[in-house]
Amino acid sequence: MSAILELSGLSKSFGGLTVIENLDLAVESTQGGQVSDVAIKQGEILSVIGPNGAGKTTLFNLISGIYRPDSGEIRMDGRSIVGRSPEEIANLGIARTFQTLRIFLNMTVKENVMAAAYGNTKTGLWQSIFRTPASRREEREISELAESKLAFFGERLMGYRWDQPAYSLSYANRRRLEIARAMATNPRLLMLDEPAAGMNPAETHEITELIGRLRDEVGYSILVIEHDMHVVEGISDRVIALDHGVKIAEGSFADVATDPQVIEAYLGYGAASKK
Amino acid sequence: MKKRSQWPKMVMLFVAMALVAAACGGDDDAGAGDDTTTTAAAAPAATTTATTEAAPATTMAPEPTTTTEMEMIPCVATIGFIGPITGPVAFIGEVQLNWMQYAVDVLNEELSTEISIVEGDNQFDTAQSATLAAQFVDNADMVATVGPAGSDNVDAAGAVFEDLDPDFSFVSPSSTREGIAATYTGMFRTVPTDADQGPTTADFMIAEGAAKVFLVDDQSSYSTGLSDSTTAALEAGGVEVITESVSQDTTDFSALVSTIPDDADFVYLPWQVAANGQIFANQMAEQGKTMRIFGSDGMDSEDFTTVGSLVAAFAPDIAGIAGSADLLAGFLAEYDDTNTFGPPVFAAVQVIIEATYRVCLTGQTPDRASVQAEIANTDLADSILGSPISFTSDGDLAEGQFFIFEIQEDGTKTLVG
Amino acid sequence: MSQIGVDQWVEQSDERRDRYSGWTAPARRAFDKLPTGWKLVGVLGAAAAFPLLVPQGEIRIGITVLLLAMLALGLNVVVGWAGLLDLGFVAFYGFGAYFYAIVASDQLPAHWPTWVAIPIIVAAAALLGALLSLPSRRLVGDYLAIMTLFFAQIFVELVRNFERLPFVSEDLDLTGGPNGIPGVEAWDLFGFQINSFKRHYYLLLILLVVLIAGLHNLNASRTGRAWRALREDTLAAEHMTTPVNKLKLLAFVVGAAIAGLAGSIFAAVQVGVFPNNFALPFLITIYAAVILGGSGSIAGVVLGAVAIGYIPELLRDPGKAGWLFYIGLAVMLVVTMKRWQPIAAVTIGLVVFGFVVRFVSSAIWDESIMGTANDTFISRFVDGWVLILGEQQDLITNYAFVVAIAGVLSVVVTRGWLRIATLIPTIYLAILVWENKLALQPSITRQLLFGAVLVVMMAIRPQGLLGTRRVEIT
Amino acid sequence: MEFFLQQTVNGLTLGSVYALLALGYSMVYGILKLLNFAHGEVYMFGAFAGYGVLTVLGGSSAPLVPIWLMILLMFVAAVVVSSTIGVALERFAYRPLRNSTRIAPLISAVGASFFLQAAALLLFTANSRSYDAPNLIAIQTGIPIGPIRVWMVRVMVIVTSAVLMILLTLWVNRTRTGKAVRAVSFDREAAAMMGIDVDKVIVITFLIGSALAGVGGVMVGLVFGRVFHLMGFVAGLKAFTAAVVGGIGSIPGAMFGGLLIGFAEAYTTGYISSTFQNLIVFALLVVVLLVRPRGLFGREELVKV
Repeated sequence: MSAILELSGLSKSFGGLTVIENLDLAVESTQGGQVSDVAIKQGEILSVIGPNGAGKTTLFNLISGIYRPDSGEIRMDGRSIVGRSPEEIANLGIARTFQTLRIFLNMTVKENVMAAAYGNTKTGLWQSIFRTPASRREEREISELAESKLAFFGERLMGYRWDQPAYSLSYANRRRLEIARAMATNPRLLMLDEPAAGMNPAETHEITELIGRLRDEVGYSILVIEHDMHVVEGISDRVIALDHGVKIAEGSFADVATDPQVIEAYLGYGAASKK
Repeated sequence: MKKRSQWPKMVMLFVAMALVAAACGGDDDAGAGDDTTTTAAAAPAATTTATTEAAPATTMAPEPTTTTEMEMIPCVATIGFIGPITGPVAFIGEVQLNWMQYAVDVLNEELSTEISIVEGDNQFDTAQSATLAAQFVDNADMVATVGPAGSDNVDAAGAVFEDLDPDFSFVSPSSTREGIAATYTGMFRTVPTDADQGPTTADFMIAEGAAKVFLVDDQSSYSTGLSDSTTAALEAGGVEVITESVSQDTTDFSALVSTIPDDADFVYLPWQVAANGQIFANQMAEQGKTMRIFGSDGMDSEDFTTVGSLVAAFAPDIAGIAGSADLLAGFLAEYDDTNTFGPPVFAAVQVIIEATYRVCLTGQTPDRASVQAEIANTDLADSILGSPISFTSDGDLAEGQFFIFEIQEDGTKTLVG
Repeated sequence: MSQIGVDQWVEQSDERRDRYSGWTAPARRAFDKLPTGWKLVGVLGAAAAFPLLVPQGEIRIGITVLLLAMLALGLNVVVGWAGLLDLGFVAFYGFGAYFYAIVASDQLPAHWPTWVAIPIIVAAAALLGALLSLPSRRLVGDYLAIMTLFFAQIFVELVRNFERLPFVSEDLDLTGGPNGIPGVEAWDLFGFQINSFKRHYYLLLILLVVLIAGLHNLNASRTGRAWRALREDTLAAEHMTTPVNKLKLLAFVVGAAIAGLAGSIFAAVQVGVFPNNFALPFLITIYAAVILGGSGSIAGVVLGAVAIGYIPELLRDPGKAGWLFYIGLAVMLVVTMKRWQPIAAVTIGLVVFGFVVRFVSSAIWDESIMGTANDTFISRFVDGWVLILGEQQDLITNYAFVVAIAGVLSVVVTRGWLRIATLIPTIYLAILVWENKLALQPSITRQLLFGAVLVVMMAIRPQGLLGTRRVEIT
Repeated sequence: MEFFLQQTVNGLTLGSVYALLALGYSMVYGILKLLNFAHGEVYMFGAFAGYGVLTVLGGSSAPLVPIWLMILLMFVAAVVVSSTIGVALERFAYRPLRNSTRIAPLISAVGASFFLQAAALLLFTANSRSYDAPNLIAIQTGIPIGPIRVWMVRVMVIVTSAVLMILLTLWVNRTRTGKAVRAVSFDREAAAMMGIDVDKVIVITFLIGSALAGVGGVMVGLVFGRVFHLMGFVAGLKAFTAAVVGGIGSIPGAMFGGLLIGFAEAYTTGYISSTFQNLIVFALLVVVLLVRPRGLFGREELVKV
């Protein structure tokens, strides 16, 4: 396995407040590098946990290009992506969802997904205006792509829902739609920011399974921020824990979850010893 | 909840109904036998209401043309009005429309004609002038129109008249650009041009010994035309001219006033909005600038009262001429105030109605071609403007003359040149 | 922000058509069932037949409406689709118009043939649009709006004072200053002169149909989707592989090209261009068409253009304005009372009230009935129980006007008996003001009613006539 | 030096008026994210209200009451009329559109503008009215500043607007209602959940913004003198510009934006060119915006991702 994404010495501060400090991190994938000793072609699921304000979302924003790191390096397939725009980074194969849910509310469900295919299509303005055969063909492909991505979520986003405005979706379906939309950019690394936030237990269970399927069936490498420890436990290949922008633990879920520093970070000073 | 969902729908319904009904509603008022032009035909009935009766007891005949003993068929026609009744220079359109109503009332009574008005508000917008021109041409009852005000609006409306019906006459009471009347067959005007005013103004200043003149135009078509002709005449006379310009929207001139050099002899303001001129004068006083202000005919208004200032006017003194004074008094008895833009409207209406009347006298029903021919033949020995009115072949006033007044302590104006 | 649950929506989707109520419901249902093709044919047929049925003045209004529709479509690309608040739009229109006027009049010794001029004008306008899109890289929302507004204002200042610019020689009066450029030549398409109202109308109609088809395709394409994504959430769109700056540029370019084309036609229609044609009031008109019609909807903005272009002309005629006024009153009555018994009661009460007022008033001051009623159809019914003032008309009606407006507004907010109590004197006063004041000043009343219609229509349908409801996160 | 001082006074007067108007604009924007394009008409009616009081009390040449009382009454009348119209606008033109898109109320505002302009034409006719302030407060009265003398009316305008701005700042920062206004402008839904009566806060904002516009109207009437039905259009545009350039929604931004434009106009006319005053001022403001894309005092909006 090789690293699809590597962060080294990454730091970011806002107005003197350090949010990410000297962070190293790697997300493994078989797709970018050589495959010799791994039989199944798949990425890994790396979960980032940590209390509120630990810098998890900032980490995502740094990777996806919203912020520029103060120092350190972000490499994808070994090449630096620091300073690139979110659009370029997305085109390189990193897609993300948002904690605050940023779907295109007044577009239909299907259009939401189709819109994400922009970077992988090429019909020009004039071709669109005159609806040339090539443009129609491509439009059909985009449509099929969107349908297939939506189909991934079973009946949830199928049929009549395609033509509904996205604002009419329930909260859980909006989260699903956001994932479908990210998938349509044809990524290799998927970054999910709290995919289970605000979901009921049944839905949470469903999303846990789904994330696993994304790795197993589609082969994405997945970086996920999650608060729900059941989800983290259920899906993670590896877990890292952040606190105040510093990586305090890394390893399997079991290792990290029992790490005294992590428990302290969540529950406060001295909590670990009481356990 | 139910109330909320109900009423919007019903109101929407109303708007729809109202628009539909309004679209067909006009027919109810439509005059006789004019099916093609509901819009225009419906108008006269409503616009002339209550004014015919309200005609003042005026005694003065503007120009007793011919004896009218013989029993005549009623001389019926419609004349239009295009002017800025609303919009940025509504003060022009309002006074013009009032004078129009007044003139029609007076002349109808005088000549026993039955002339009615269709008013068209162009908001000082050339596009609307063009639309109105087309609508007026459609109105078969209309023989001619007064207006539009402003040379750019004349251009816009003139192009339409020229295209659709060159026989349609339009007599502008306030378009002063040189040469414009020659461009359009149907155009006449009852005001002299910039070519008349500019040199008169410049000559006066030169005679007063001016060496340096501070000139501010207001970036309107009217103002820049005057500015150009005056500047040319002043410079020819060896006067130094400092040209500045402000937009007509401006109402604070203090920064500009500060830049007036102390050795300037005159501040020349060829402005349409006399009230702005008054602000300018106040701000000059505030900053201790004592040079005399010279206003163009647009400043000849009750809004501009700075003592010692000079204004140009196209009439020697309306209030001083017996007949004109009566008309003016009659007007003021009915309407509150007037300004320089008013009397030329009376003259324009008079030109049209008398032309129509002369057509009627021949036993013909007045139509556009005959009215135009008669307008071209206009030969009023005297007019409200205090001077004879006849037109050149272009449609310009044959004798355009300007007079210069000084504003006195008591608000009156004295002829000084 | 309202959220509708999933199942609820499904339920609604089944009965959306049945939601129509009232007596227009069958017609609306039938219209919905009509295939889109037939609807288009119907509308297009009506539009094509229009100039054959009406006199020149109406065709001229039709031209204005079509031009406005074209501009609204262009603005809709920028505002309705890409969500960029572009207040400089009218400058592209002006640019096209002035460009055409300069090369097709005596301003320059050279007169360009139309088929050369038009493509160059459209391309130049597009280039200018690209230029204006540059600040949109850094500025968003209202900051972009003000920047583009400066552009619009600078354009007008420039054409008005071009000759005086320090680096321009005095003889090169390209724009004609405040006088504008009169005498612009007609389009000449390979010998075919577009020189009458009818020809202009059909030229515009054809261009508009082509434009609508093109924009319709564009809207359904990846570019259209990307624009809408950009409007909805620029950041998310950027993360979904959308090149935001390129698309903003594209939106400005398309909008500007359309406006430039419209401008070059306008210059020919008006046979001249004047600086005030491109000042802010006209920008407001275009915006009104887009928003009133339904920002984002092609059919909507065209309908909006028809409404905004035609209503003021409708109101020009005092007879029609009168009908609008009285029907408005009637509807206010119907809407507030709902059932026919109270409506009848209020109507009778109104007339009784009128007679009482008239009786009392004439006893106190006989001038209050000395005026002459207007000579319109409705006025005949009103004469006799509404005061028609002979003297002091201005002063009294001024107060009545203010009180009547306050009355109408309070009818909207009050309920129950209080409402009925306010309704009768309010309607009475409104009629009094109309007959004594508004009907006598049709031009001012026209503006008054137009303003009121805009407010009422927006209050009823905030999303615009054919717009779809939108949620917006602030 | 004299010239510079004179232009500074000119710019300060103009800027003070712009700032007052911009404040109302910016407050409403801050709270509703709404461009209140009818604000200029509110200001116009304020000016007419002042004129009405002046006329009823004998006019400027023969005032029936002491001059200070006259001016006070004019301000009071303007505040009453303007704030009534402002609140009515909110209730009838804007509130029905509270939950629609941001650009929809623009057209309501435009409609309301047309209506109010036409109403002014009907009520007051198209004639310009003049306060004729030099008759009320002689043009010779004034405070000498170095080589120049500043007319009392100008002094009053500058001082009054400065005082009002200080009061407004204190009100917004110190009082309970002021804090509620800030809370609502920061996050309307959250404020509502905290028990703030949002409707009431919005009404108060319109009330205060419109009252300031009314005061501005009377000031303009006094210092410049021309009152007419369309005076609100250009003034509203300037206020909008000042508010945005200052950083829309920001109270100090509106003040400085207004002053910036006032000074820019005065100095441009004084030192460069009157003809190209607008062009140069626009160019300057373009530069300001390019350097500070969120206006002088606008805060960088936090991106919530």
